[in-house]
Amino acid sequence: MRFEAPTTVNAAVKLLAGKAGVVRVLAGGTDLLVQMRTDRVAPDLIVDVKRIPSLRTVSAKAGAFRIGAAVAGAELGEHKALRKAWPGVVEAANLIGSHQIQSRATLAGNLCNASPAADSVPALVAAGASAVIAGPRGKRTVPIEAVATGPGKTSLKRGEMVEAILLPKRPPRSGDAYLRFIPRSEMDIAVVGAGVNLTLDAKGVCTAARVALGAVAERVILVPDAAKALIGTTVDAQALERLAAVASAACRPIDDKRGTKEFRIKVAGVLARRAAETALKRARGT
Amino acid sequence: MVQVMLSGPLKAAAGGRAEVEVEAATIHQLLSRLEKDHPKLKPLIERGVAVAIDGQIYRDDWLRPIPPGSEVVLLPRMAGG
Amino acid sequence: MMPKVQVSTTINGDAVSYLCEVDETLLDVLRDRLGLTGSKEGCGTGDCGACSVMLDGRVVCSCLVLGAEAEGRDVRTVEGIATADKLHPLQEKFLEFAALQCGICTPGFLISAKELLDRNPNPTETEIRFGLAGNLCRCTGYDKIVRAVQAAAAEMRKG
Amino acid sequence: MPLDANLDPRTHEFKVVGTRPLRPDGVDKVTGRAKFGADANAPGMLVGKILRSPHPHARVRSINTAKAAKLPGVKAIVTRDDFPASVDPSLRDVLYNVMAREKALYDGHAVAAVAATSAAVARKALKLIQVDYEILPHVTDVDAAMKPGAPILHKDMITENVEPAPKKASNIAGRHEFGHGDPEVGFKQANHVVERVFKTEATHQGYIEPHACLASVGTDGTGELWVCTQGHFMVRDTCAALVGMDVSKLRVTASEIGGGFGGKTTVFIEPVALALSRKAGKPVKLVMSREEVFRASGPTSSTSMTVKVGVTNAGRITGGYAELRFQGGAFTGSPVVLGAMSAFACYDLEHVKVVGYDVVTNRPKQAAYRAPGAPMAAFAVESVIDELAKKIGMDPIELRLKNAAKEGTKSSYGPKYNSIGLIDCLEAARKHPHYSAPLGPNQGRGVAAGFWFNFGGQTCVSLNVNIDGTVALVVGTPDIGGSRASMCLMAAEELGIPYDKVRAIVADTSSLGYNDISEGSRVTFSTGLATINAARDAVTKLCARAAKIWGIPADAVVWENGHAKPSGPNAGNFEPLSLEDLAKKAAKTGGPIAGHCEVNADGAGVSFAVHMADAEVDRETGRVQIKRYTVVQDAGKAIHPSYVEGQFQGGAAQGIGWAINEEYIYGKDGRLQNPGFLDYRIPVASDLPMIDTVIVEVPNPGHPYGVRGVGETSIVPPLAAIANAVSAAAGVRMTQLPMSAPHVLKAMDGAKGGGARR
Repeated sequence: MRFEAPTTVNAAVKLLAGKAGVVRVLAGGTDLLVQMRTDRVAPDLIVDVKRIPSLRTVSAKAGAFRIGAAVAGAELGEHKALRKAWPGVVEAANLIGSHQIQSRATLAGNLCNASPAADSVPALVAAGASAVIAGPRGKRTVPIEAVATGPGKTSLKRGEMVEAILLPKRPPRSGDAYLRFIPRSEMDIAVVGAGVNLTLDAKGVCTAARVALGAVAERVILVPDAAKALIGTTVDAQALERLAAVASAACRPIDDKRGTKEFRIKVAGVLARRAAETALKRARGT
Repeated sequence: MVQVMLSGPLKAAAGGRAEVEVEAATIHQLLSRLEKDHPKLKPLIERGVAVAIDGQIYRDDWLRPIPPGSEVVLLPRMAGG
Repeated sequence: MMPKVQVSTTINGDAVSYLCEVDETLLDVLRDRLGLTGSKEGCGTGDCGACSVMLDGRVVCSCLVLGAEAEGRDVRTVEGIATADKLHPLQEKFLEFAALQCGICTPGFLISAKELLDRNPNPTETEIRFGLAGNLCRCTGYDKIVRAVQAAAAEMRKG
Repeated sequence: MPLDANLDPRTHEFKVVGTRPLRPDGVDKVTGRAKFGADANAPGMLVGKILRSPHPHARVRSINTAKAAKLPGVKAIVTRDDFPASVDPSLRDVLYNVMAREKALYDGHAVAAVAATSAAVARKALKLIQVDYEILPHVTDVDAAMKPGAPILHKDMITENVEPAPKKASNIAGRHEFGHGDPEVGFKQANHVVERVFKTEATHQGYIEPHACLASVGTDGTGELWVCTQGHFMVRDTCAALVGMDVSKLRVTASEIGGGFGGKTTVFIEPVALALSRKAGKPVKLVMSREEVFRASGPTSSTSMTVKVGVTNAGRITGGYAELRFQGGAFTGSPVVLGAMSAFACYDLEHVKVVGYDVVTNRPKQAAYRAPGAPMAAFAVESVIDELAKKIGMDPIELRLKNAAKEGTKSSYGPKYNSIGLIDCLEAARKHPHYSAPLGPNQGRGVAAGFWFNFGGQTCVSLNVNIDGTVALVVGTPDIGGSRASMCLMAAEELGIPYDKVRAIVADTSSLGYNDISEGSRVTFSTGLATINAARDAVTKLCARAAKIWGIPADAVVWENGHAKPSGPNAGNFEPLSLEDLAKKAAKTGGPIAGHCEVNADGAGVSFAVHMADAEVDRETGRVQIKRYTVVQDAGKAIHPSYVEGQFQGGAAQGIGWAINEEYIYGKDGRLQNPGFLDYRIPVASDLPMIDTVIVEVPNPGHPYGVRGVGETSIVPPLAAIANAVSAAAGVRMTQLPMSAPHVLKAMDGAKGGGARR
């Protein structure tokens, strides 16, 4: 087993694409170290990307944001402009684990761990965020929903790593929110998660929306029909009930130790509705 | 003579009798008499029992005197957490 | 035999160098190589907070940090909270309020509470409870811990 | 003062008892200096690791350790063959739980262990041990295990206490019946009879410190063991028997203990560490991972219970019946007997009967958990009492007061009660502002009472007077919640010196006589009693020294406020001698001065508690939150009130976790699915409100200061109090624990569909 801490993306990509057998990127390490301890992975090479300066910063340009892949949740929470523009994304990121975890865990890590229950992913998908992926053949930018393909599986090829997460510029009168259900008040994995992002016109009619659900399928799902339930409405009670029904209908969950199918389907609708209500408040600036 | 109330498994071992009489001035005498009179009680007593005298539970106190006319109950041995 | 990693770091203000295995956690290094057993392992998976330490000014679970990652960093443990002749107000209030019974979770709570008060000198009860949610205590029901943190915060605001 | 003198705590003016000084071990515990189980090291120490069965039920055909033994760095490997073929019957199950024999009986059952030069080598070695398993059908549910045709764990298990004895083996170890009168007669006198079936899942004590020990056995066969345990004398005697050593050759030191709650009252890894160390000829440190703690140390029982209670419209409970079915894991000994004895202990009943079944399943052997068996039984009984109160439109505390056990009541487990405090607790609860506070929307309030026996046991204490008049107090019961502080308070009280002049330590097994385990809420009661008597013994000797110095008879000297004084004018006129004066002169007046007490402390007083909980239910998700909680409990006499409150609050918090989120989840494959703190959800700080406490003091006649144990009773009422609160808030009677969101949501939806209303 080898440990490397390169200082440039190119050096990191070289190591990742190299001959070493099992290679893992170490960002926050909050998933990797647990997997190592529980014998789920035994890397031959660990590449710590936290010493790459460009991965450690959040930058804003013309209202859009670039979040380095090694920026920790706590740092996102402390970024005022980001919190103001994308409160749903930041609150989702900040829901991941305790303060201890927040000091380490990253959006990119949450994304690449590819858990269907990842808290930040539904919020990012709803936000229309994308991931910048660096690899031996250069860089490519893909929508967030195209990264995870199934539990623990991603579309990243050998030698590739997520370098940054991009969040687009917000139109006026936009708001987003993320809600999850957990049995405790903290320290749990989402049993169901719902992210909603919407934009209103001057009359308060919803002109654009994205709704994403977590922990109700093999990966986080974008639910266009749920968005349709909001678009063209003032997001009134009727639209919200329709949203809830469509969201529930879109679920294809499993029974597991954290919850039943029945429970997840019902609660997915409830959370989608409640998240939409919060997003609406934020869009109205109330 | 001491009236001994039997409870739980001890009652079953004494052929379902809820109350027996023995001549005993101490817990030790009580237990040895019971073992003699009711052989099926012997293994249970060896595994451990408690004796309540006037509501006070004694787990291991052979020499504890049994005041005449006191209420005596034989219980399974108990332990807490 | 795995090649060991050579690490130079700062622990409780002192320069420290050590060799460790690649897969060895900072917690293992602190406890088994440096004799700093104040940080405890309750789970090894970041769920209990008993191993909490400060890493470059942020509270982390040292069981989720590799020893190799500490190169050039600043690590603070429970052993570094008190000065030679004086306990930290949090330590004093934990004792005064009987905020510990068995005491195994106490080092982690002290680290988290200290970080919480550094960030927020005047937290509400709710902020304290969520701020300490990463630290499990099975003995106290948290009541006396929360009160001790509130009292220490008041004391520290007096300065 | 005579050794058996009892002070009336209601009239006696205590000087230090009842104050709240800092604990003697406090500074070490806030600075990281305190040494717990895993904090000790030894020169040349090896790391031990245990191989555990992945199968819930399998015959172990063979274990091949050849490959592992060849791995460089491996110094010793032990299997079942390294332990005695036969031991005392009372220890057989303990031995077979420590290391599987013919069969692995649960997921996590130890089958082999290695000691190696590093953790990495030890882990690698475990992978090289080849175990040939013959997989057998398994059963983990208590009701399923009782059914005919269930997989049988022990072919020689014939149900005890059944006449005539069954011919066939089963998973039912024993049947246990308690009570008096005839419930059927009682039910005929009732206006309302409610019968319900309840289920609870297994929960773990959840101590934050995993089991850990450091064993060192020399070539001369003498051994030392450093271990976190509630009873190091028990560890010494048990290990000596299991590994075949003389008790005199094994010295056990109790480390600081990071929580136990009953779970550290037996041995798991200690005999294995000793066997490894003996074989390797080197010290071996063995520490369980959190996963091992959940899979292989003792949770408490999961249960299935039927309860039937009758009441008149006037609120008289006419009869109570309960059938309790507890599975205690792979071996005999679920706490069903204690559950059966305590189920109706709060009530004065003419007709009461409880039948308990002790059942084995393919789960880890249960270990004691705070008031073993009582919380589940109380959950079932107190839920039905609550339902009956609603049926007859009576306040639930009023109904309990009308039927409460009091001095002279014949208890449901046999004996008559002497002085007890249930009525005092009920009255205090009814008076508490919490009881009349308004509730918010979707909130409900629940009340429940609880009972626990409390125990005493063998105890030995030495009290040494130092040359400067300070006192070294030597006890043998591990301090699991601040007991050293309470012992110092009681010694200071008797000696009439300041608290900080007394220092208490927990001695190792070679430095003090035998002490029973710190269990059964016994420490403040029995070690306290022994401490008081040791202090009084020292006082007698101090007075004798003063008498010698003054040349007057010993009985002409009295002890007051830390001084020896002539008993009166005709005893002579001498300046009082302080403890310090006498200590300084000790060498010249007859040598060291020490007080001792060796006692088998019986007469612990039973205790009662009444809890109140406000629960809020999210009607759309079923999520339950506890908004307010109050504990009222009889402590007899609170020695250090802060740590009494701490026991009240800690028990309540564990009960809240048990009621709402904690559960052992087994898959169809019989494997534990949640062996970690992520999915075994003990309450975190943000889950709980402040927990209000009321200390009631009804003295225990069995203790010089009136002390009753307080450690366990506090976990008895919460399950029921919270179930009653949630049932009120959800509008449907909750009969299954934990009341996790999916259960509550399902129950509410069922109720909408015309299901049982509360």
